[in-house]
Amino acid sequence: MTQTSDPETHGRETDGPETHRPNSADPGSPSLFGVPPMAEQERMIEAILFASADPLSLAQITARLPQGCDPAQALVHLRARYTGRGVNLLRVGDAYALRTAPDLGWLMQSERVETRKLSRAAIETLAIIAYHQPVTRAEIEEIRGVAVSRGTIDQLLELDWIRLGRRRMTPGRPVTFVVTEGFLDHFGLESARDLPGLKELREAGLLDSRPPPGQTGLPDDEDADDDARGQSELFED
Amino acid sequence: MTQTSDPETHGRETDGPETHRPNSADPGSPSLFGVPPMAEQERMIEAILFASADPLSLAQITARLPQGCDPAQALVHLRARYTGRGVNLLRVGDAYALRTAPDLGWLMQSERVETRKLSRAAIETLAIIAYHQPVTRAEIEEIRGVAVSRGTIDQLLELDWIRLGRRRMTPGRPVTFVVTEGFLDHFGLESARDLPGLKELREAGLLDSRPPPGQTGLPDDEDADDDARGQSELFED
Amino acid sequence: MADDFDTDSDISTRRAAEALIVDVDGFEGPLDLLLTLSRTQKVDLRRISVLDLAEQYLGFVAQARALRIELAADYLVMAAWLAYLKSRLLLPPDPQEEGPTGAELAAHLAFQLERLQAMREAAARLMGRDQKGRDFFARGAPDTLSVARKTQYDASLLDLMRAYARLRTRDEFRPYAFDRTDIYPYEAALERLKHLMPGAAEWTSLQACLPAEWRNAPGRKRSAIASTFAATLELAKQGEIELRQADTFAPLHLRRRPGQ
Repeated sequence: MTQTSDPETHGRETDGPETHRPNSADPGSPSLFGVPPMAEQERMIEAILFASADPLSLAQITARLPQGCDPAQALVHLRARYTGRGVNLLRVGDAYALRTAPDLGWLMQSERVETRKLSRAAIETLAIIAYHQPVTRAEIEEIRGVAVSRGTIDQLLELDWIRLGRRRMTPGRPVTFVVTEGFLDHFGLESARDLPGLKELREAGLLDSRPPPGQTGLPDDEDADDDARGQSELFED
Repeated sequence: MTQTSDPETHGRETDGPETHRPNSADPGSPSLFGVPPMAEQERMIEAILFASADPLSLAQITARLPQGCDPAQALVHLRARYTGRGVNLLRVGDAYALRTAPDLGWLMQSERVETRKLSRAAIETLAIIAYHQPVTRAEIEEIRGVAVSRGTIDQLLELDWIRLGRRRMTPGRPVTFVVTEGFLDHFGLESARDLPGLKELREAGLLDSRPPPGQTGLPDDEDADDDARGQSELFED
Repeated sequence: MADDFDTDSDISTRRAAEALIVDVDGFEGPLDLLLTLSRTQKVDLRRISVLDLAEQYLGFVAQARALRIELAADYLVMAAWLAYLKSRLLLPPDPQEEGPTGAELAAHLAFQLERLQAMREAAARLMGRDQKGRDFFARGAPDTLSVARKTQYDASLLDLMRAYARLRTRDEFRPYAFDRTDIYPYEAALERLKHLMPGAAEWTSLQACLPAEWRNAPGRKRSAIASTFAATLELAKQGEIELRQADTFAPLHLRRRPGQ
């Protein structure tokens, strides 16, 4: 019996010639199974290669399979099965991987996207617009307590998460901002009114109502009422 | 003339104005050319789904394919092709995904992700949302007979298993919760209709929103209608 | 009730009851407790005797009281409701009385229990399903062809809500910063009392111990009373002073501990 050299199997018993192989079919404990049929070995390797983040060497594949499997043979079958398909079985160095067929690479273009978190200024500005729309830039600045940079608004416009609303009929006729369909779509909302209110944020544990250290006491009931009023104002139409 | 497929050929010649569509079967070339044959569409979808870890909707798949493709049809073929294999094509809500066959999970020990253990409250809340959706926080509390603790909803939102639904048109206009595609994906469900035991529960009347006797029905009839619509939308047919 | 409990010959029943009480923290509210109690009836939830169940629950609450175990308010609310239900079930219906009958109320309770039980079973079945990342797996190496650099900005609804909550919390606490001028600190109260006490051989009212400038404006007075009261507790604990109160809500008096 040839022992496969396997870096990953330190703890595993080394298959003494006389022990535990005699087809003790015991469902549920895979390692004691008899050797699975070739078609099943092929399925197993297919699943392993699919789920693996990296190419796997023959030794690594062997280590994952029940003992007595013949992955080299199964890989030949698997390779044939994927020939001409949208995905191919490739050899990468001395490892194996399932990869998109090279002629279909152009289909994957939109996959290559780098996601980056919005800046704090942008997310806060967006939140204010969502909760207070239509809202002017001056109002946003008042709520945030700092100036809103042109770049932040531009970024949100570019993302198609906000757009210009109706001009305010006040001196200077400032433009207002509102959120877009694209915003609702991205955040999985049916409408901007479905955003949870302050009270709901608090109940969901998102709004930490502990005062900053050094101050004692929680807001009293009067305060909570106040909140509720603020909210209903916010959501009334 | 055989066209080599070349990812970089956006500016490629458009075979003259008269030859836009008429089945100039040309495998592997994007738009502007004839519709690829079904077998080729199947390859393309296979590659697209393979490259993505998340389920892709029919619309997303269509957007990546050359114009005129019929992904719905090709998906039927592809699904049949992967039946009984180590990797299966699953439907997840309106989307599709390739996933390893569940019976081979034991082979993937090293890919296994330890998920944070959910509390009993979180699991029950999740089940209530799944079976009763769209459901308000008050309704969840009514069913469990206990307040939903801070952080439970938060945790489920963070797992992307639930999201906000439409506000209920009742006094206070409470937000509702519904389950997400991520939930369906995680539990291998094609749709919320496939929740285990759903039919039995509904037939036993256990999913009805039955107001406590003495409270004169629901606050108003409009709401009752609204409710019924929500439920039937999801569970009928 | 406590006597009944003590003479109860059925030790296993008693043990079970005690276990329930000791575990009261383990229950997810009164409905959960009722569901657990209902299991002792060993019948289909649809045929459960709500009257028996109400008795069991009331017995449980009585035992908890006898053992001086504090029950959360919602357990007591449920007890009061079940006592009412029991009376409705036992007394002949009063034709004058409006509202649902005892039988209707009982039926609804049975429905709630059955629904909770059903949701529990549904939750167990759901968690028993094959799960992604445990029983089946997604592609391990997505985006194998990452070349292009189209930056996409992302933010989740949770990010958005947190951002808003952060802003609003900041606003909410702004007034509190102003309030701080009207807070009489506990440390100041303690200091003041320590100073006053050696002279207080006679019973003195707590009110009299407040600093003069804190006695008039209601807000300031409230703060001063709270801090001073906390300080008296601390001094009483240290054995420096004695406290006396004639009745619930009666004025509180303090004096230096004799011999100090």
